[in-house]
Amino acid sequence: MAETMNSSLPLLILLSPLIGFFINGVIMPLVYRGFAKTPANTAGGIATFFIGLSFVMALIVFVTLKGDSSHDPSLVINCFEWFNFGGLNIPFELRIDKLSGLLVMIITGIGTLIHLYSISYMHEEECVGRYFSYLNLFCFNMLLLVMGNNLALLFFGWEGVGLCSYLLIGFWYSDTEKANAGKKAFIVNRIGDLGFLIGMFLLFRELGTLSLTGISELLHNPEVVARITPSATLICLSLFVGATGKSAQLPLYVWLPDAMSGPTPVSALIHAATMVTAGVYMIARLNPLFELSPVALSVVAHVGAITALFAGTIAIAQTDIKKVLAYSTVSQLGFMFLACGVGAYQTAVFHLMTHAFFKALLFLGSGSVIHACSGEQDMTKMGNLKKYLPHTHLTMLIGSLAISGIPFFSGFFSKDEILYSAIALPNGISYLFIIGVLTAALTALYTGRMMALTFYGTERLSHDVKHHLHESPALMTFPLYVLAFLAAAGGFLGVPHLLGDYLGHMPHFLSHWLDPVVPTKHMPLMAVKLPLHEAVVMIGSSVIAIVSYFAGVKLFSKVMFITDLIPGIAPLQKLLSNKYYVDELYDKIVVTPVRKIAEFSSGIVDKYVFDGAVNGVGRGVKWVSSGLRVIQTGDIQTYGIMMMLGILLTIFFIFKVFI
Amino acid sequence: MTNDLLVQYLAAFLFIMGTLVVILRRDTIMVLMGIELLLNAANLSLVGFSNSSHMIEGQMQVFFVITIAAAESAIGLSILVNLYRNFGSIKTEMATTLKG
Amino acid sequence: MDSTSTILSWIIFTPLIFALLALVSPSFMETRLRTLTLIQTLVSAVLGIILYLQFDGASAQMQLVQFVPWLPDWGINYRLGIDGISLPLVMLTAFISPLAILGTWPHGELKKEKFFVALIMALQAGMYGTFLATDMFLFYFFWEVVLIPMFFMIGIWGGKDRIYATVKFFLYTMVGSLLMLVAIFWLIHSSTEFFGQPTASLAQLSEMKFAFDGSSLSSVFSSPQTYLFLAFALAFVIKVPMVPFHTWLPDAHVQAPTVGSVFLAAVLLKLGTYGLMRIAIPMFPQAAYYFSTMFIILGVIGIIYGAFCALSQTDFKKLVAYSSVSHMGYIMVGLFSFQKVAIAGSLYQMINHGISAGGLFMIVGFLYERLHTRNLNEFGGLAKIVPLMAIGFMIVTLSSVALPGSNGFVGEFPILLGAFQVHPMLVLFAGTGVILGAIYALKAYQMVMLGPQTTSHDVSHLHDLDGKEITAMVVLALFVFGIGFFPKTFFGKSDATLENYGTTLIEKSGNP
Amino acid sequence: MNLLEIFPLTSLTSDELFSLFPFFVLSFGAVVALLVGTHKTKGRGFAFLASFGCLFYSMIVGAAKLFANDINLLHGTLEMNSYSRSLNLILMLISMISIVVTYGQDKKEGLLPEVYSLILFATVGMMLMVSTSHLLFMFIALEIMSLPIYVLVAMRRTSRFSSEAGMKYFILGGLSSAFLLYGGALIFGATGSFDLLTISNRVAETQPSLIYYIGLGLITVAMLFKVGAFPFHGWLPDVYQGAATNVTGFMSAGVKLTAFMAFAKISQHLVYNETVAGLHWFHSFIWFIAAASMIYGNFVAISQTGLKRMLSYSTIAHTGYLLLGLMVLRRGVEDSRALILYLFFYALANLGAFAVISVFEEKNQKDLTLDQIAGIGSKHPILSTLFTIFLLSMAGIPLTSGFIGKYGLFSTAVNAGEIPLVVIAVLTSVVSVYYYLRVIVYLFMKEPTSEMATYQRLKGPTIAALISALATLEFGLFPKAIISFVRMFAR
Amino acid sequence: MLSPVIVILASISAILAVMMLVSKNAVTSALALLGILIMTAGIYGLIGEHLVATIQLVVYAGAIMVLFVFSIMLLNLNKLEPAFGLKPMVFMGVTAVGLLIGGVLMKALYSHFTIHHANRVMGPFSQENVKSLGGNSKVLSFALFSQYYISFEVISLALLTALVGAVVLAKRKID
Repeated sequence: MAETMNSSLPLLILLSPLIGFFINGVIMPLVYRGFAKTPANTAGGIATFFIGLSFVMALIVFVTLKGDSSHDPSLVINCFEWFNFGGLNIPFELRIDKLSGLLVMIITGIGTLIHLYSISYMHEEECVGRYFSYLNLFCFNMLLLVMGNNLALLFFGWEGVGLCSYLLIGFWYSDTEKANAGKKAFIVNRIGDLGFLIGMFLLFRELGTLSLTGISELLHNPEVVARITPSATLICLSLFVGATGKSAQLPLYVWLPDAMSGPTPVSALIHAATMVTAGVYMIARLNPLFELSPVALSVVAHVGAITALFAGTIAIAQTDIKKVLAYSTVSQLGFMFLACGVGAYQTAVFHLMTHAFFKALLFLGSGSVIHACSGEQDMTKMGNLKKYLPHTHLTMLIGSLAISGIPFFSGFFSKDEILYSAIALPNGISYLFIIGVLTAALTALYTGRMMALTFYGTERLSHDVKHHLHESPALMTFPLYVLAFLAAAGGFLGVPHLLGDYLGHMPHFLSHWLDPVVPTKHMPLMAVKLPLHEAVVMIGSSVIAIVSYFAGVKLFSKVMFITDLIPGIAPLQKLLSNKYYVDELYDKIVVTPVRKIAEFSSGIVDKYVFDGAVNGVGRGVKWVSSGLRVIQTGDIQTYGIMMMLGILLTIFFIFKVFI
Repeated sequence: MTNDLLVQYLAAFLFIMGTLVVILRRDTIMVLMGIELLLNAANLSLVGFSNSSHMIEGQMQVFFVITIAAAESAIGLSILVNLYRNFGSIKTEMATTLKG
Repeated sequence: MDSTSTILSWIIFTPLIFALLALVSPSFMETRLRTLTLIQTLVSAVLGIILYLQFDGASAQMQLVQFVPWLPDWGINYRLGIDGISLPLVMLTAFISPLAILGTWPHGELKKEKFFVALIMALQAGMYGTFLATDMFLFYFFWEVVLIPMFFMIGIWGGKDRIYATVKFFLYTMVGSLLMLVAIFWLIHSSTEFFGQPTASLAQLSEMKFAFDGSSLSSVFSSPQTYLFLAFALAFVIKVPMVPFHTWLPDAHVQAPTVGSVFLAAVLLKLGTYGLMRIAIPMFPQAAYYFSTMFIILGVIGIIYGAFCALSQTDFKKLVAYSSVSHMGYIMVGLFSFQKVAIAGSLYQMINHGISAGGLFMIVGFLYERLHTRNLNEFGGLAKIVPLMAIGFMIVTLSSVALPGSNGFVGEFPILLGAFQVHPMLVLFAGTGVILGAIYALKAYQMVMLGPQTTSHDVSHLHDLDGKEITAMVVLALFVFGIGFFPKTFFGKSDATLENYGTTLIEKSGNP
Repeated sequence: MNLLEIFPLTSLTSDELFSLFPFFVLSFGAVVALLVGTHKTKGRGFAFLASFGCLFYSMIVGAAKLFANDINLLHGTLEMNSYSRSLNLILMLISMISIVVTYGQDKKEGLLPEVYSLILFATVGMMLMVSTSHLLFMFIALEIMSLPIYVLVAMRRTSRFSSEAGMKYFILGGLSSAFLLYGGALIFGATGSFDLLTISNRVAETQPSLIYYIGLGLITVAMLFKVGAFPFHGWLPDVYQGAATNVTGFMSAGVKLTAFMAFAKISQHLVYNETVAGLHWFHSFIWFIAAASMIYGNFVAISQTGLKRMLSYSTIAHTGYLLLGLMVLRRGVEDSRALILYLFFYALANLGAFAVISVFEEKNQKDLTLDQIAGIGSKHPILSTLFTIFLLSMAGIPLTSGFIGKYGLFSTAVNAGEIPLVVIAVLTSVVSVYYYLRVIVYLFMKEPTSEMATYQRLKGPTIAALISALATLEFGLFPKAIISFVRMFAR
Repeated sequence: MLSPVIVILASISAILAVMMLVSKNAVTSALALLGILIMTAGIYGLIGEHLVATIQLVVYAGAIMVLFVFSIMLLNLNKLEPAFGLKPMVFMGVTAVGLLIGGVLMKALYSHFTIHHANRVMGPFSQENVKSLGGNSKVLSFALFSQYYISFEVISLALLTALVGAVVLAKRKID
C-alpha cells in the first residue's frame, strides 16, 4: 500500500527547520560576533521563515495526500543508509501518510504561529538567537519523530525533542530552579526511553526489523502474528513506558509541571501541542501491534483514565496559571490514552488535534496575560483583566469553552467521542467511562476557575504590575485569533453521526479519512438504537460540562479556593495544592537512594574494597619483606648456619629419594 | 672395617669438625684454621680413595690442593691483618656493619 | 607474505623520527617544540588518510602487510598488517593526536618540554605499533613499550600524588601482561608442536585449536584453553579497565597531565578491548564463550558501578574517569555477547568513546588551564562567560550520553540491541546505565556551565576558547555528528572484516 | 714396563698452543701490569693500558680462533671448543668493561694499581673454569678466580666495610670451595675419575653408591654458594655492598657467569643424563632453591634503601630465574643458550648499573642511598637515562636486552613444562618491577634533597656505562645477531 | 686387616680436632691443628704415599702453621675471649646438625665400602707396580710433569695472586 514517490519534499520539510537552526545557531553568531548579539527580529524572522516554509511544503504534500478512506497514498522516501551491519539495517527513511501528514501539519502550522508569537514575546530577552535556534531544532526533531519510517528514527526524534525541551526549559539557566527543571525533564524522559529501547529490542528480536512499513506488513501475516502474540504484551508495555515518559502519564508525569519554568511559547509548542503527544502518536502508529495485546491496551486505558482524573484534581487547586494548564494538559493526554486504550485510535488522534489547538491557544493566552502582568503568573494576584486585555480574554474564552467541551466547540466533539467509545467499544469499560465523565466535569470546573480568577472577579493586581498593564501587540494576538478559530471550528472534522446527519455534514470525516492508516473499530452499539445511546452520552456530557463550567466561573469569581466554600475539606485542598506530595515521594524513594548508593559505591566500596585490596597487597609485600630481611644479620655465623641447614636440606632431598 | 674405610671415616670426621670450627668459632684466625682443616680432610679422603683403588690422581691433586691452601692462608691472613687494622679486633661479631 | 608496502612502518616510525628530532633539537627550538609536535601529529594524520585510501574495504584480510625477519629462530618476525578492526583504531589515534596537541597544551611553560614532546611521540609510536602488529611477540613488545612513556608522563608532569598513581598504573598493567607473557610462551611452544617450527604470527597461531571441554567445571579447568584465555583476558581487562580491576584508572587520570589523560582515555584503554577482540576471544573462542556470561555480568556491573561512582564525584576529572569505566563496560558487553551487531557496535563504541572521553578531558583541561581547579563545586554559571566552551562541552556531553545523532548512539545502540538478543535481563540492567549516564553528565554540565555564576573564583575575565582549542573542538564536533548521522561513511571499510570475524567467531565458539 | 709409556711426554700441537694463547697473553699481561703499576705517579694509567691492551689482544686472538678445531688436553683438563672459546670471549669482554670501569674509580677509591693485574688473574681463573671439565682442575680454577677476588673485595683498605666484606667472602668462600673439593673427592671415590665425561659414562654403566650423590650434593652446594642462591646467599649482599663498586660489577657479571656455566656443565654431565637413574632429587631441590631465591631476593630488595644492596638482592632473585634456566638443561649444551644469553645481557646491565653507581659514590662510601639520587635526573639526564635503561633491562621490559633474555629463558622453561615455576618467576618479577621503578621514580620524579650525591667526574665508568647501555639497547632491538651467534657456538 | 698404628693416629687426630674446636686459646688450637696435620702425614706415610706425606709435613706443618702462629703472635691474639658467642641452644643445634651430616656421610661411606667398593675401577698403581716402577716419588713426579703440567703451570698464578694480594692488603703505606 505504501507506494514510494520519489519526491524530496518530505526531506525538505524535515531539513528546513534544521537549516534555520544552523543559521541562527552558527552563522548569525559569526555574523554578529557573539551569541547574545543577534537582534530578536532577525533571529525570529529567520526561524519563522524556515518553519513557515516547511509548513507550506507540508501543505503541498498534504494536499497531494488527500484521498478517500479507501487507500493510503503514503510517501516513503529513502534518504540514505543510516545503520547497516550485522543484520541490523536501518535506512534513513521518511514516511508521510495520512497520520504523519496530519501531525506534520499540526506541528508546522502551530509551530509557525508560535514562532511568530515568540518574536514579540521574547523580544526583550537576550540570546534570542539561541532560543529560536532551539525552537527550530525542536521542530526538526519533532518532524523526524512523526515522519521517521523506522522505530530507530522515531527514537532519534523522540530523544531529540527531549534534548530540545531540556535546552528550552533551561533557557534561563542562570536560575538553578529552571536548570534543574530541564535536567529533571531530560532524566525522567530517559527513564521512559529505556522502556522504549527495550520495547524496540524485543520487537527486533521477534520481527527482525524496526521499519514501520516492515512491521505493519509482517503484522498482516497471520503466522507472524501468531508467533509474536505471546510477547506482544511485553513489547507494548515497554513501549508504553516510553510513552508515559514522553507524554507525562503516571507515574512519569512529574517533569511536565516543572517544565513550565520554560518560556511560555515553549510550553505551548512542546508541552501542549506537539511533543507530549508523541506517545499517543506512537501508539496510534503501532496500533496493529497493540491490538495483539488486550492486556496492554487495558493498561493503557487505565493509566490514561487515572492520570486524567488525578491531574484534573490537582489542577483545580493550583494558583499558578501555567501550572493549571500543565496539569490540564496531563489530564487531556490521559484522555487520549484512554481513547487509545479502548481502541479508538482515530478518536485519540482527533482529540490530539483539537487539544493541540485549544491548549496551544490557552498557553499562548496565558503567556499574553503573563506578558501583560510583567511576568506575574500567580492567578491570585490577577483578576478582572477582562477590561484590560480584551483580545486575550476573547480568545482565551473560546479556548476555555473548547477545552471544557461546551457543545459545538472543538473539544466537545473529540471528548464526547472519547467518552462514547469508552463504553461503546468492545473493550470499552463502563467505570472508565464514569471516570472520564468525572474528569470532564473537573476540566470544565478548573477551566472556569482559571478564567474567573484571571479575567473576572475582583482586581488583585499589585500597583506596579497594574502600572505596566497593557494588551499584547498584534504579533501576539494574531496567532491567538488563528488558534481561536481553529479551536472553535476544528471540531467539525469529527462530527458524530447523530449531529452529522442533521448538519448535512459528512460525519466522522477525520476518522474515515484516517481509516487506511488507523482502522476504525466498528462500534457494536452503532447498529441498534444507536441514536439513543449517543444522544444520552452527548447530552449528558454537555450538560455536565456547561453546568460545571459556569459553576466554576460563578463560584470562583468570588472566592479563590473550594475551601472558602466548604471549609471542611481543607486537608484535601492542602493535599491537592501539594500535588499529592508525589515529588516528595519520588525524592524519598528514588532520588535519595540513588545519591546514597553513589556515595557508598565511590566512598566506601571503591576506596576500601577494590583499592583497599590493591594497596593491601602492596602493604603485605612490604611487611613480608621487612620480616625476611631480619635473617640477614650481618654476622658471618648466621650465614654459616644457613649454609649448614642448606646442606642438611640437600641431604634430606637426596634421602627423600633413596631412603 | 678396613684402613681405607677408617681413613675415610677420619676424613669425614675432620671435615665436619672443620665445618664446625668455621661456623662456631668467632675469631677469624680460628676460622682460617678451620678452613685449613677442611682442606686437609679433603686431601685425606682424596689420598685414601686414590690409594685404595691403586690410582695416583688423588695424590696428584693433593699437591695442588696443598699449594692452594698455602696461597689461601696467605691471603686469608692478610685479610685478617687488614680487618685488624680497621676494626682493632678480629672477632667476627665486631664486623657486622653490613646487614639488613 | 612478503613486504609489499611500508606505509605501516612509516606510520609507526614517523613519530619516533620526530622524537629524535625533538631530543636533539637545539635550545632555540625549545619554544617551537609544540609546533614540531603538531607537525608530527599532522604528518601522522596524513599518513593515516593515505592508509585509509589504500585500504580495501571489500576484503576481510590483513592488508598492506609487511614482513621483515627479526628473530626467525624463535619464529618471531616483524609482521605488520591492518584489517577492518585495526583500521578505525589507527585512524582514531591519527586524528585524536593532533586534536590533543591542539586542545590540551598547557599554556604555561613546561619543565623539560623536550622530553615531554619526545614521550608523546614515543607513546603514539607504541600505540600504532600495538594496533598494527600481527606478530604476537611484536604485539607484546609494543604493548609494553606503550607503558614507559605514559609512566614518565604521569610521573614527571603529573599532579600531587603522581608517583603513587604512576607506579600503580605501571604495576597493575605489569601483573596482567606478565601472565600474558607466560601464555604467549605456551602458545608459541605449542605452535612448535603444531607447525613443526615455532611461530608467533597471529594468523598462524589462531589456526591452532586448543582442547576445551565445557561439560563440567572440573573439565573446564583442566583444559588448556581456559588458562590461556584467562591469562590473556586478565591482561586485557586490566587495561580496559573492567571492574574490579579499574582502580588504577581514576588515579592515573586525575594525576596525568591533560594530554596524557586524553591519550589514556582515547586510545590506551582501547588497547585492552582491541586485545580482547584480536587475540583473547578469537583465539580461544570456546573458553571465551564459556566465560562470556561472567564477563558480560562484570561489564554490566562496570557500567552501573562506574556510573554510580561518577555520580558522586566532585573532582571533574575523576568523574570523567569513572564515566570511562562505565562506557568501556558497554564494549565488554558487546564483545562477549557473540552477536555480530554487538561486536560491530563494540568496535564503533571504541572509537566513539575515544572521541567523547577525549573531548571531555579536553574540556577539563580547558577549565583547569583557566581556573586551576577541577572541583565541580567551584564552577557554575560559566556558560554566559565562555559560550563556546559551553557549546563544545554540550556536544561532547551529548556524545557521551549517546544521544541519537551523536556518535555515542551509533556505538551503544547496536551493542545493547545485539546483547539483548542473548541476555535480555542483563541488558535491562545495562540500560539503567543510559539513565545514570544522563544523570551524571547533565549534573557535571550544570555544575560547570549553568546555575548562578560561581563566587569561589573571579571568572568575569575568563577568556573563551582560543583559536587552536576552537579548531580542536570543531573537528571533534564534526566527528561526533558525522559519525552520528553517517556511520556507514566512517566505518564502511570495516564491514567486510566484521562480517567475516563474526561469522568465524560464532561458528568456532560452538555458539548455538 | 716403563713410566714413559704410561706417562708419554707429548708436545703441544699448534692448535693447542693457539687455543692456550689467550691464557698466556692474559697471565703475561697481568705480570706486565703488575710491573708497570709500580711507576710512581702514572702507575695506574700504565697498568690500565697494559691490561687493556693484553685483553684486547687476547680477545682478537680468541675471536680469530673461535671456530678452530676442538682440542681436549689431558682428559678434559682443558676442553677448548667453540663453546668454551666463546664463553672465554664473553668473559674477556666483561673483564674489559670492568677494567674500563675501574679506570678512574681506582684513584677515587685509593685502589692500588695491582687491581688491574688482579682482575686479569681472576679473568684467567674464570676462563679456565668454563673451559675445563675436570672436577679438581675446576677447583683449582675456582681458587684462581676467587683468590684475586677476595683481595679485590677487601681492597678498599681504609674502609671498614671493604675489609669486613673481604673477611666474610673469604671465610664463606673458603668453606664452599672446601665443599667443592670434598664433593669432588667423594665422587672420585665413587667413580674413580675426575673427568666429568668419564664419570657420567661410569655412572651410566653402574649405579653409583650413595657417596656419589652426597658428593654431587656438596658440589651443588658449593656452586649454589658461588651463584648466590637462597640459603647460601648470606655473603652476597654484604660483599656486594662492601666491595668497591667496580669490583661489585665485575663479580656480579663475571663470577656469576662463570659459576653458572661451570654449574651448568656439571649438571649437564652428572645430572641431566638420561642414563643415570634417581637424580630427581636434584631437580626438585633446584626447583625449591630457585623458587626460594626468587621470592627471597625480590621481597627483601623491596625494603632496601641502598642501591648496591638492592641490586645485590635483585641478583639473588635473578639467580633464581637463572636456576630456572639450569633446570631445563639436558645432556649437551643446546639448552644452555637461553642461560648464556640471559647471563650475558644481565652482566651488561649489571656492569653498567654499578658503573653509574660508582660515578656518584664518595670514597669509602657504604652505599648510594635512594635519597642521594633523588631528582638527579634533572641534573645528569644522560647518566640517569643510562641507569634507567639498565634497570629496565633487569626488569625485563621490552626495548632492552633484558627482555630478550627473559623471553628466551622463560620460554625455554615453558617448553620444558616448568610452568608453575615460571608463574612464580613472573609474579615475583612484578615485585622486582616495583623496586626498579622506585629507583627511576627517585631519579626523575622526586625533588632533590640536601644530601644529593655529587658527580665524581670519572671517565672510565661513564664510558663503560655508555657502551653497555648501547649494547643493551642494540641487543634488545636487534637480538638476531647475538642469538644466532650463541646458537652457532652452543651447537 | 686394620693396622693398629693408623687407628691410633686417627683417634689422636680426632681428639685433637675436638680440642681444636673447643680450646679457648688460639695457640692451643693452632698446635692441635699442627698435630692433626702431622698425624695425617703419618697416615699418608703408612698407606705408602711417602711423597705426599713429606709435602704435607713440609708445606702444611711447616710453612702454613708457621704463618699462623706468626700472625697469632703478631696480632697477639693468644688470649681470646669466650670462644663461642652463640646461645648454647644454637651451639648444640649446629653441632647436632653437623654430627648428623657426619653420621649420614659415614653411613654412606660404610655402604660404599661394603657394597660398591668391590667392583670399583682399579688403577694400575698397586703397591708392587709402584715399587717396580721405581717408587712412589718417581711415579708421581713423572705424572706431575706429563699429565698435570697444566695444573702445575696454572697453580703458579694462584701463588702469584697470593703474593700480590698479601702485599696489597698488608702493606702499611697507603697512597
